[in-house]
Amino acid sequence: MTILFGVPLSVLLGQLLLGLINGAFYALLSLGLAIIFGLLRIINFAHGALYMLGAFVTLLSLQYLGVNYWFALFLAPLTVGLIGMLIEKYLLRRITGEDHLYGLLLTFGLALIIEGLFVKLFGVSGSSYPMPDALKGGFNLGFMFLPKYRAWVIVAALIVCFVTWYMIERTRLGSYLRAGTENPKLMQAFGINVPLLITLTYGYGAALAAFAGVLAAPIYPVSPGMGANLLIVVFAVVVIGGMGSIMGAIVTGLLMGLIEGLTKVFYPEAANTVVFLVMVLVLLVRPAGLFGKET
Amino acid sequence: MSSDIILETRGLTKAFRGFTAVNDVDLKVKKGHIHALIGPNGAGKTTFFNLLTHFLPPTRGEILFQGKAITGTRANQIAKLGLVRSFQISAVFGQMTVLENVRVALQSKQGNSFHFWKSERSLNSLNERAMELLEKVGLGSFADTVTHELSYGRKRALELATTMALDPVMLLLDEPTQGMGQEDVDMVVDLVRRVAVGRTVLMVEHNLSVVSRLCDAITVLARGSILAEGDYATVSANSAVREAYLGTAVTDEVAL
Amino acid sequence: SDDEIRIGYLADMSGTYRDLSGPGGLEALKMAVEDFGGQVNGKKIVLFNADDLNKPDVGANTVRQWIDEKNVDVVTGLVATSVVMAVNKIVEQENKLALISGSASSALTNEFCSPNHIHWVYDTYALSNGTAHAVLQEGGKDWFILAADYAFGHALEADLTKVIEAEGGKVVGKVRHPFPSNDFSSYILQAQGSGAEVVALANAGADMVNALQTASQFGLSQSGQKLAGMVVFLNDVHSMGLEVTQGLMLTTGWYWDMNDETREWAQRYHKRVGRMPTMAQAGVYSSTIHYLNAVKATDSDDSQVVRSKMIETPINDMFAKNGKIREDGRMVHDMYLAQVKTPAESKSEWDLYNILRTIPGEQAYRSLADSQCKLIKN
Amino acid sequence: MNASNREQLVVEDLHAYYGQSHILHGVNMVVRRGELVTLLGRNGAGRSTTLRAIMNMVGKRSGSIMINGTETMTIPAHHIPRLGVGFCPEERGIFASLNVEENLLLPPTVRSGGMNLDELYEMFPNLYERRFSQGTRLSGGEQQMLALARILRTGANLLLLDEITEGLAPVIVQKLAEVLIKLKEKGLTIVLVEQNFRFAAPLADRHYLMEHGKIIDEISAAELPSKQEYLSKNLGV
Amino acid sequence: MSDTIKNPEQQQRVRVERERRIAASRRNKIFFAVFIVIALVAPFGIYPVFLMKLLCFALFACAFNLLLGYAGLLSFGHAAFLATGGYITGFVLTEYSGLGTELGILAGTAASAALGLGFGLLAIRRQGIYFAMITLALAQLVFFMFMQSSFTGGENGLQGVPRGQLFGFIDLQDNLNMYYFVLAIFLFGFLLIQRTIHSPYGQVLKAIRENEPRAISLGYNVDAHKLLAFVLSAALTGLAGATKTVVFQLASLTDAHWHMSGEVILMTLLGGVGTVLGPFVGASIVVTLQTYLSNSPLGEWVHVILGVIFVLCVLMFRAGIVGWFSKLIQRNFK
Ligand SMILES: Nc1ncnc2c1ncn2[C@@H]1O[C@H](COP(=O)(O)OP(=O)(O)OP(=O)(O)O)[C@@H](O)[C@H]1O
Ligand SMILES: Nc1ncnc2c1ncn2[C@@H]1O[C@H](COP(=O)(O)OP(=O)(O)OP(=O)(O)O)[C@@H](O)[C@H]1O
Ligand SMILES: [Mg+2]
Ligand SMILES: [Mg+2]
Repeated sequence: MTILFGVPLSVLLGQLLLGLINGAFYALLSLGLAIIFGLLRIINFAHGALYMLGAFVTLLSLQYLGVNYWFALFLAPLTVGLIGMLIEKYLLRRITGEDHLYGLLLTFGLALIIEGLFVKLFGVSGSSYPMPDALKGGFNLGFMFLPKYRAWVIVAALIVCFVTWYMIERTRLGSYLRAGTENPKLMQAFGINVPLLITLTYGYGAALAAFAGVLAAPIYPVSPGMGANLLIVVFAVVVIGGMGSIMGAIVTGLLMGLIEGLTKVFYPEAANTVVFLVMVLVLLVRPAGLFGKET
Repeated sequence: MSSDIILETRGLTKAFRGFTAVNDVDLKVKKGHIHALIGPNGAGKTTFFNLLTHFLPPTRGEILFQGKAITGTRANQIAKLGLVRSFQISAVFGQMTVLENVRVALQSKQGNSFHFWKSERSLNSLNERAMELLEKVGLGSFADTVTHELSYGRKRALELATTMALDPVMLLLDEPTQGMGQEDVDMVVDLVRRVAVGRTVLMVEHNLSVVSRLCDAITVLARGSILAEGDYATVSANSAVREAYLGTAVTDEVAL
Repeated sequence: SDDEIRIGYLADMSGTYRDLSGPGGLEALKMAVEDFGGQVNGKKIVLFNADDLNKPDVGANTVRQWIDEKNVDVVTGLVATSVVMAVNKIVEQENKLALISGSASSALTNEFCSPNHIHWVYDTYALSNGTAHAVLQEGGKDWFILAADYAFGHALEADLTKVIEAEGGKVVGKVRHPFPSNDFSSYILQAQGSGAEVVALANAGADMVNALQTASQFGLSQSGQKLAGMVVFLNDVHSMGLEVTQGLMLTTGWYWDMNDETREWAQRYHKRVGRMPTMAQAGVYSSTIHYLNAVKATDSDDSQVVRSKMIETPINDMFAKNGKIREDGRMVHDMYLAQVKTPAESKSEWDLYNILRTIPGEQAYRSLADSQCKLIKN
Repeated sequence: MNASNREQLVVEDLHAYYGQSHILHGVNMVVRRGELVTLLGRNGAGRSTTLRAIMNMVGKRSGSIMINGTETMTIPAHHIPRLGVGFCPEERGIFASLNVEENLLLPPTVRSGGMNLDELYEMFPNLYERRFSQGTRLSGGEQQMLALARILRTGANLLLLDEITEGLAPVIVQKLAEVLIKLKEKGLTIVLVEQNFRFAAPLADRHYLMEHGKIIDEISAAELPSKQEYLSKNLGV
Repeated sequence: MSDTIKNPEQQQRVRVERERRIAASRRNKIFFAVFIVIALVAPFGIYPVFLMKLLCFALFACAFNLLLGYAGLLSFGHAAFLATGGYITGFVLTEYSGLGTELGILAGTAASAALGLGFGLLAIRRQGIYFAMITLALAQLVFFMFMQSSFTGGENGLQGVPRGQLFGFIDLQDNLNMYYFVLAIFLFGFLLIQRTIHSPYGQVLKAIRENEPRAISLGYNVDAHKLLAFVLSAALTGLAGATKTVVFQLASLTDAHWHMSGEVILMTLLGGVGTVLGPFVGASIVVTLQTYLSNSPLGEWVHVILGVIFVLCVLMFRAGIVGWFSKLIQRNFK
């Protein structure tokens, strides 16, 4: 067996794979955050709460409506996306053009309300969501046992990420989005329905968070606090990738998963901190992040 | 001979990724001149200004100001040496009063800008000089106006007053009359002529009537390099300049 | 000192530990007061309660204010160790009493003991000791410890290591994970790769739940490794469900379905709260009743007078049989080794544990001979 | 074609506000199909505001604006360009996150008959050279060209152009004059806000003179020579 | 200066302006006097430890506001300075109790200032959201260090820090003595901030915030000026943290957590960014709610209620409570 830094290579491989899977979650979440930041210039502190909502919609729709996992995969993003659109239309819209700090304060307040209500309704312990039958068990890869579900997570997350990337970077819609960020008034004067565009964008960002929530439901405890802890790391990912860069969010998400995975082997105590260390280093060398454009 | 050259660049070059905006420019500005830098759009005039004041680091080349190399000097230090610029878009401190705008500039020479323990009142000693400068540009009665309420032309005048507060040896003006009505243009021409007494001015300007009225020497920049140099008559007669910049219809009468 | 008995209930009412003690603990406290008729020897019992938000400064400030302004005699609840440590300092300074039923740190009655607090329900030593002992006896010799990287996890890890080594076992690997962690797959994989027979979870709450769930996905038990939870509460098992937790061995200080007495009390509680009580919530009830009895017997609310009486009197209630409070403030009572039922075995929502056996109190808790408590040495 | 149809833009009693400040005080103007009309006035007279009000880009408005016979006061802002209006703003509005070509392709086509990319590049070779640069990395003048080129692609037949010669070299200004003549020949209607009277005078059919948010006079091209004096008094030209 | 002014209309303008300023400064003096009187008698009606907590957080928010409101820099890592002040003071007072409380607090403040200098040097070149994020990242590293090192007591925190004596003879264990000491510290910090804002340096800072390139072209070293603001803010934040530690006799990781950095932003926004009293009011509201709500039957709803307040604040009075109030006064009494 090959040994690398005191760790067998096979173990290392397994850890890298797991890191990548965690990275897929980061990528999904930071993608939504980056899109929302890109168009609304809002640091969406409610993103963690939306992720949590996604997981809860999945759980509750099973418990009360008997909706299965595969259906929830569509239902939850749709529901949360709609909630997001309502939030945009009735709250965020009223502060367009104000300092971006107010968006932060508003979404932070929303997160407190949503999470507080869920704590009141469902307690804090969290519940578990049954693994869908088709994804039970796992593959023996030789160097590790890979649960089928985790394999599915990475495939599903990557597909969604890249479809989103393609939509934004390679289609007309995407250039509307990017331009709408900069000068919404002028875009209106070109005949684009910017308010609708913004509502849909926030809704889509929320739906992405909820999609991550559905993916998380069977493997992590579904609890009101599940998003809050993740949020700050996801911010870091977006910044390292370069704010507003879609590809940056995806690639950095995966990369951070890997780096975190390695840290968990070599210096687990620092696993929650390593992302910030990377952030400091990256910003010192590349002030606009890995993929960001310097202005 | 060389002592009457105040600013000189040698082989000054700026390349952006795959694109050379300023290419090997040797420029000499004589002390006391009003020197115009003209050229077609995208010729590199603004970039050249940015290099002189170190808002951009040059790729290659040297800048000498009053005989000393200032190529690597930091932007704020260059201002302290007496080479002060204005901006293409009017640059004033909008939320401060007109008087405070000038005072902030005066403070720069005082060296108390880090004194956080002193009272604001210690700045009152600067008021007299500030008022003097405002009177000079015709803004005396606006001293206590909040700056963003000023009209475009008056903001331009204020900017000149703050620039003068530094008592610069040489001024760099980037399109000082852009977007102005004819009246304001005349006012600015007048102003520049007044403040230029005893100083050197290098200005970018598209308005040929301004250039012809004000300038002692002209350098034409095109595609990052010097195309022609000389006084107005020489330059406007140059066929290359006509083709690249002036266009066929421009005759000397129209320009004036 | 005055004509009222004043009790303050301080706990996490809205954060991670809400379900362990929280509002339910407050309800248990109210039950105790009601069972006393709302007064002791004609003195009215007055309750105060507050959320400590798991912040030591908030907790300390609240208790200080209670004592300074409301003349509170005794503080109960007390969950997060950092909060409890801060509160203990104040209680000691002001010479009042604290009855701790939530916090797990065994240091509270060891290096941090004081004559002003009593630790009621469990501690890291008893929990890890009980489970480890049982598992070792069944033949699990090689251990892997997954510990939370903060004081509580370290204490648990140290207590556990001592037991394992004392009984001929070996720690073949360990990893300290940040607190809190989102994903445990990496650590579980490391545990799997270590070749240990037993994987011990030296963490609590959400982290423990998360680790356990991950272990079940990676088929830890299928590959022949045993899981041992050190600090597992009823609410954890309830929320995770039996599918994930079945077969888990754990130590508990109390379980609602042990005998008629416990069932009777638990049903009363269930009627008011809608959930079954955890051992911490039962502990709030028990410690309060014991305290009030001592007040009644001495007709005093002076902390030291009452404490002496509490130490003198053995505890015999639905919570403990022949429980004894030691000089170091440790309430020593029997602990129970339990195993989580399979879904098939469970007959109702809260039918979660099989009690395997009783661990006598003297065995379960750290003996006074090993104590570093300053009250003992002198 | 009936008479009302030939009136492409009819503005009646237009008032406009920025927040509290009342800027336009009842503007009336009519622009017929194929005409080139200028708005003259001093700095701050409200010329840009008139164009912005037509595009529904100011705070509050009242009055009436008919485009091709459709009342636009009541329709959402993004429906106005779809009536065939192209707007080139004073501040240019080049998008930093898009490159030159993406900027060019950005505004959706509203009519057939717009120019295609090749034609535009031919007209503005600078843009072709820099077509993959970030939009805002262009020099001031190049940005101006881009802003104009952008709306020529959409096929709009009513162009609202605000200070398009500002900051441009004389050669380019001359070129623009040729472009405008060509567009007029194609039958486009143009409203031109200009500081550069020398540029506008030979192109325009009519001039509106603005002051303090009102149209104070209307001068046809034919009357121009006789009104030189009057104009220089009012505009300082 | 008046002899240079020639025309009468202009003289009139200047006079009006001067009168306005004098009136404003007189009004501020009255406000301040009222505040002092209230502050002096407050501990006889309100629980002094609560008041001290309030003053500590108010100082924290004021220090933060100096940076956000007057230098235009949004730091998302101020918890690091609060915690550093607290831990260092706690450590010094516990280990070298002979040094005296004043020196202990001074040590904490100095440590925070030094840390601020370090953060500043790394972060000051970055702008906007990147500045916020790099300060956050640095603060997370500091958090990690505090969690891992032994002198902080890790998760348990530093407990039982002695309050000690002031100048060797005033017993700070007494809540009233402690209160007046804290009040003095707060006033010192508050007045220093006011002075800074209205100093020659404050003027330059304002200019930089409004138009950075122009300030550079006037010869100012913009980075150095921003750095000074950052260090001042860090030092005063450290002072707040140090004082808080002495008051509560403990220092804990709560102070270092990023939530704390977030909380101070919220306090400041709630009260009104860039207003003199805003941070004080914002801190008072948040601290009071946290303290008194958690002791009430609404205890379980603390987060929800705070959330609702933030949302309402953004939707209804965006300039912050103080900003909104002063607008109201201006409208009605002008
Ligand atoms: N940061 C940059 N990156 C890439 N190219 C740039 C950058 N800045 C300027 N350029 C290019 O350099 C050339 C010169 O630009 P500059 O702004 O100096 O022109 P200018 O002479 O001032 O023109 P104008 O008269 O139109 O203002 C332009 O073609 C422009 O696109
Ligand atoms: N966004 C705004 N908010 C408030 N006032 C504005 C705004 N934009 C313009 N104004 C004011 O409206 C008036 C008319 O401005 P407008 O831009 O229409 O003038 P203009 O005739 O185009 O002059 P210019 O030659 O300066 O472009 C001016 O007094 C100006 O100060
Ligand atoms: Mg330029
Ligand atoms: Mg205009």
